Amino acid sequence: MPPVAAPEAGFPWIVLAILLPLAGMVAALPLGRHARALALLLIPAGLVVALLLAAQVWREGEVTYALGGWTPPLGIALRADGFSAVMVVTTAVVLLGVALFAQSSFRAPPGEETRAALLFWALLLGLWGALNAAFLGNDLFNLYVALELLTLAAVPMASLEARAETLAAALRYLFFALAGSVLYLLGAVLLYGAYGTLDITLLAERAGPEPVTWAAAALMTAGLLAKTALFPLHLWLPPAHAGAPAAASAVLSALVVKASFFLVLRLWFDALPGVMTAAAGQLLAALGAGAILFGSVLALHQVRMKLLVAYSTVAQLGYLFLMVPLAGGGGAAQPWDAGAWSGGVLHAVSHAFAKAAMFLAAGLFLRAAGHDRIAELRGMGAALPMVTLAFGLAGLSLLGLPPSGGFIAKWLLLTTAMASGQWWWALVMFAGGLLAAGYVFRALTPLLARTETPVLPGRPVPRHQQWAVLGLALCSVALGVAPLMPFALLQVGRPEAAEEGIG
Amino acid sequence: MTALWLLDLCLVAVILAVALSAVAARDLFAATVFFVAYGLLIALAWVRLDAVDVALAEAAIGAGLTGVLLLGVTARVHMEARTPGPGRGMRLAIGAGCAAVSVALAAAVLSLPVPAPSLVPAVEAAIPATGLGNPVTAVLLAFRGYDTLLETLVLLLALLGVWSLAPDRLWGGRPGLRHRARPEGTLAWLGRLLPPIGLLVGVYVFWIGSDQPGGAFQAGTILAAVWLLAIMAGLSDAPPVRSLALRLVLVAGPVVFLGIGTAGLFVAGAFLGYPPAAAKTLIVTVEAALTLSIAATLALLVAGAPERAP
Amino acid sequence: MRLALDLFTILCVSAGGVFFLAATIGMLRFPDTLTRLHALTKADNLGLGLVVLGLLPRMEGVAEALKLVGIWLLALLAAATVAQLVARAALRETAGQPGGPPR
Amino acid sequence: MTATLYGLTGAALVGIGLYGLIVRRHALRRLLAFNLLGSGVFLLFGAVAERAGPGGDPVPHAMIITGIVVALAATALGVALVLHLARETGRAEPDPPEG
Repeated sequence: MPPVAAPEAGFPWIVLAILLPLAGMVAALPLGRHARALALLLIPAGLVVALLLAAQVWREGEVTYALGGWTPPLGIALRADGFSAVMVVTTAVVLLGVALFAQSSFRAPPGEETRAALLFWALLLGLWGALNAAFLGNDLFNLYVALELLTLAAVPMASLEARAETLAAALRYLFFALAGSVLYLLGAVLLYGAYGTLDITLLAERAGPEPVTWAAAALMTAGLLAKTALFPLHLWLPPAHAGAPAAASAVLSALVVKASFFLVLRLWFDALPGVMTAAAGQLLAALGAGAILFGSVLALHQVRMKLLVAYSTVAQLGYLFLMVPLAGGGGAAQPWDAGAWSGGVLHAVSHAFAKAAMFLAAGLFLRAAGHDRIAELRGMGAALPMVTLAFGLAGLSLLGLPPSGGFIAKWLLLTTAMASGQWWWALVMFAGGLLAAGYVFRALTPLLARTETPVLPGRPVPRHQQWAVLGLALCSVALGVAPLMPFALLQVGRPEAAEEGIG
Repeated sequence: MTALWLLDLCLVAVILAVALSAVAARDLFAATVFFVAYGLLIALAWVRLDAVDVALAEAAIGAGLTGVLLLGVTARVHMEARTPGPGRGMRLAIGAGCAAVSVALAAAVLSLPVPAPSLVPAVEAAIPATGLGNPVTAVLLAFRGYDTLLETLVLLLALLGVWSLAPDRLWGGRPGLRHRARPEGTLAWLGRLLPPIGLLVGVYVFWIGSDQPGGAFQAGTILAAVWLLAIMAGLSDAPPVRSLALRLVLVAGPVVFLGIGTAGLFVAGAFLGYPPAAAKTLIVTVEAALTLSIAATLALLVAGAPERAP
Repeated sequence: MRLALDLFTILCVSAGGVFFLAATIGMLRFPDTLTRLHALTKADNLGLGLVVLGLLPRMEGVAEALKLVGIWLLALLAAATVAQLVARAALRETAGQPGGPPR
Repeated sequence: MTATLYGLTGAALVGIGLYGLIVRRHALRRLLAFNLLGSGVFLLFGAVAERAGPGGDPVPHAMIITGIVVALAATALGVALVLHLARETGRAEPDPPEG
């Protein structure tokens, strides 16, 4: 039997979105000192590919692609729905900002190759490919390999400076990530044993609510939560994210943890929609609530700016899990599901921009002042007004103040919490917003303080780096001004449960 | 049947005992030795589960290379853990929790449906299109070739990660320490005698992989072991990481795989597809390049980060 | 003929098993590294050799049989080398101590 | 029958590996326990494959080989991290000293 030809669809942008970064990573090694140039060429090209893929999903609906022409369950399929397209585009935009920022910091002297300059760009390309593979994969085992690819790119990024504390942080990160992926794989094994396939679309048809499936879902969810650093499995995140070079922190905090969150949603809403119970959704949201409160309080207590930003990631990740019970995870379809879904995803995207901007800004303060102790950054705002503005705008989005992507996202989550009668999650969101205001203003106050003598940056901060930070912060705000397009795109490929009504 | 059943029971009992010893052993070296023994026993279990391909991979990679990695670092990291582990009560609680996980898994295993769903018919129907005789190779290189592509990139990224730990001033230099052995000594003698045999076995395992148990990963591991032996015997040295030739060897497998996969877009209508007439030739070409790259990558993963200035 | 071959296999493999057992006991009970090595290499090789010998008549062709003999030869080679290396390390470690060789 | 026996063994190995991963402090002991845990998962998968009948299902076999290689890659990175951590700090555990 000859292999079945791939369904006649448009141009396979979905393949190119994965192929481009991975081929770039492979080519970076022999290219050596030209790896930076290669990455700076590929990242804008990748953004174009991502936008074309999103346009394809927008026009034609869900895109699937059988790799090698072998259709599931024997072969592996790629699938892009609205959610994946949005994540792929977000990844490309954040990477563009980060690359613009890093092009001067990871640059070898002419004619030479240095360790950090080669490896940063090679790892960045690998990480990008792994993220796209995770967003576009439709096979649970293949997603395991993609997650491992992501881990092995992210861990060396965290220890790129190879100091004692970053080595320890990277090692701890590795242990959590490995334990997480083994648990995930164990769940996948059980699903294969019960249903004979790991294709998400086929599983959705075959899997029913039985003990084996519950065990598998519990194991896979636990594994993914360890990788997402959801409370109480968050211990590895702050030191790993705060210890990395600023450009790496931005990518780790903005994007890498979102991949495993994305897979939690894939698992609950796409692969096993009939399996999840309402109680499980409430439990997941309760952990999210714990993350919001605990992470925010810890962020309030941090002395160093990068750690404050890292703990705020722990808190903001919590919001993402509130959307699970609100968007109909483990229950009958409700009119407000679509609103909660859009709110959750919008939060993931706007947090990606805001957090990338904040980490890069923190990196610039660190560079200018030579340290990042918050209390001693007095007057930095006058020295670096653009960066401070960016930090403030990003903070606006974290707080959920209008106009910002974070505001729309939190507004949608709040209204659906009220509409669905789950008012307790609304309370958590109010408290989280107040605490976020606390830690953002705590970081901003010394920056904006007037000093007797004007503070001068110890080391000059290049203009283009300031623009990169401001650009990312503006993206997160802009999401609140023109949010209508992504809303409709997000609903492409949504299963019935979330398709009814617009919230 | 009963004799085999008895054999299975004994094997399982020994596997569990050795695994427990590896976790419970007081000192690191003993734990590592138990782990290597465990790997070999598990390889036997794979034979009993009709998975000879996996048995080869487990013996070569799981027991062999992982063992060498752990033993190598055990010799260089002498310190014991200083933070005390959890106390006795806590350990008991954790043990009970882990036992509960095992029991739940056992219940899940016992509740799996009969007859078991499987992809055996699908593989049998599709394998003629690949021209291969070994279904595992067909899955690895054709049906789920995308997994394998990502997996070779995982290996490459791991190597970059290991290299990233080198101090900046040593970047571009040679990994690991220079090994010396007395030229007339046993190790040097073995280092001269074994490589030709190992090379032969490696090529054989690669070649036979299209129709019988074997393939790129097993063969690559054997070749890596041969190279490592030559390095340890002082007959060869790890190449400097700035060497362009080395880097080209490292990426050869992924490049050929990506290249042929992309060509599939035009000649077979799908990325990573093969036109049936040329499928076997293309697959063997990909495998040959992968074997070379896997061998180099695995050997360098064991050799470690650059430690000698260029 | 068939019965004689079966008997041969059973005898050889059992004898090999006895040697393996003896070697294991020797390794556990002997007092120092060198005597343990003695137990391991001598008895191990002989044990594996007997198992291989016993299985030879059951092989399907000359090539298969040669592969089996090849395995035994490789095991011999590895065991001999490792024994050499371990013995040298043991000698170096005990050098100068009471009961050890002179430094 | 054989499949069930090895499946149960895999389940037990998962418990053993998990215990080692949580309880042990030395990073190398944890890496070792991670490998035991992974191997238990693979054995469970092998048992699932064997349930398909004599010869077994080749799809899980291929996935297990992939898993073994990925585990080795992760172990190699872990070993390198431990080696450099030990060199920098004289400690072979990632957790900060207590107190």
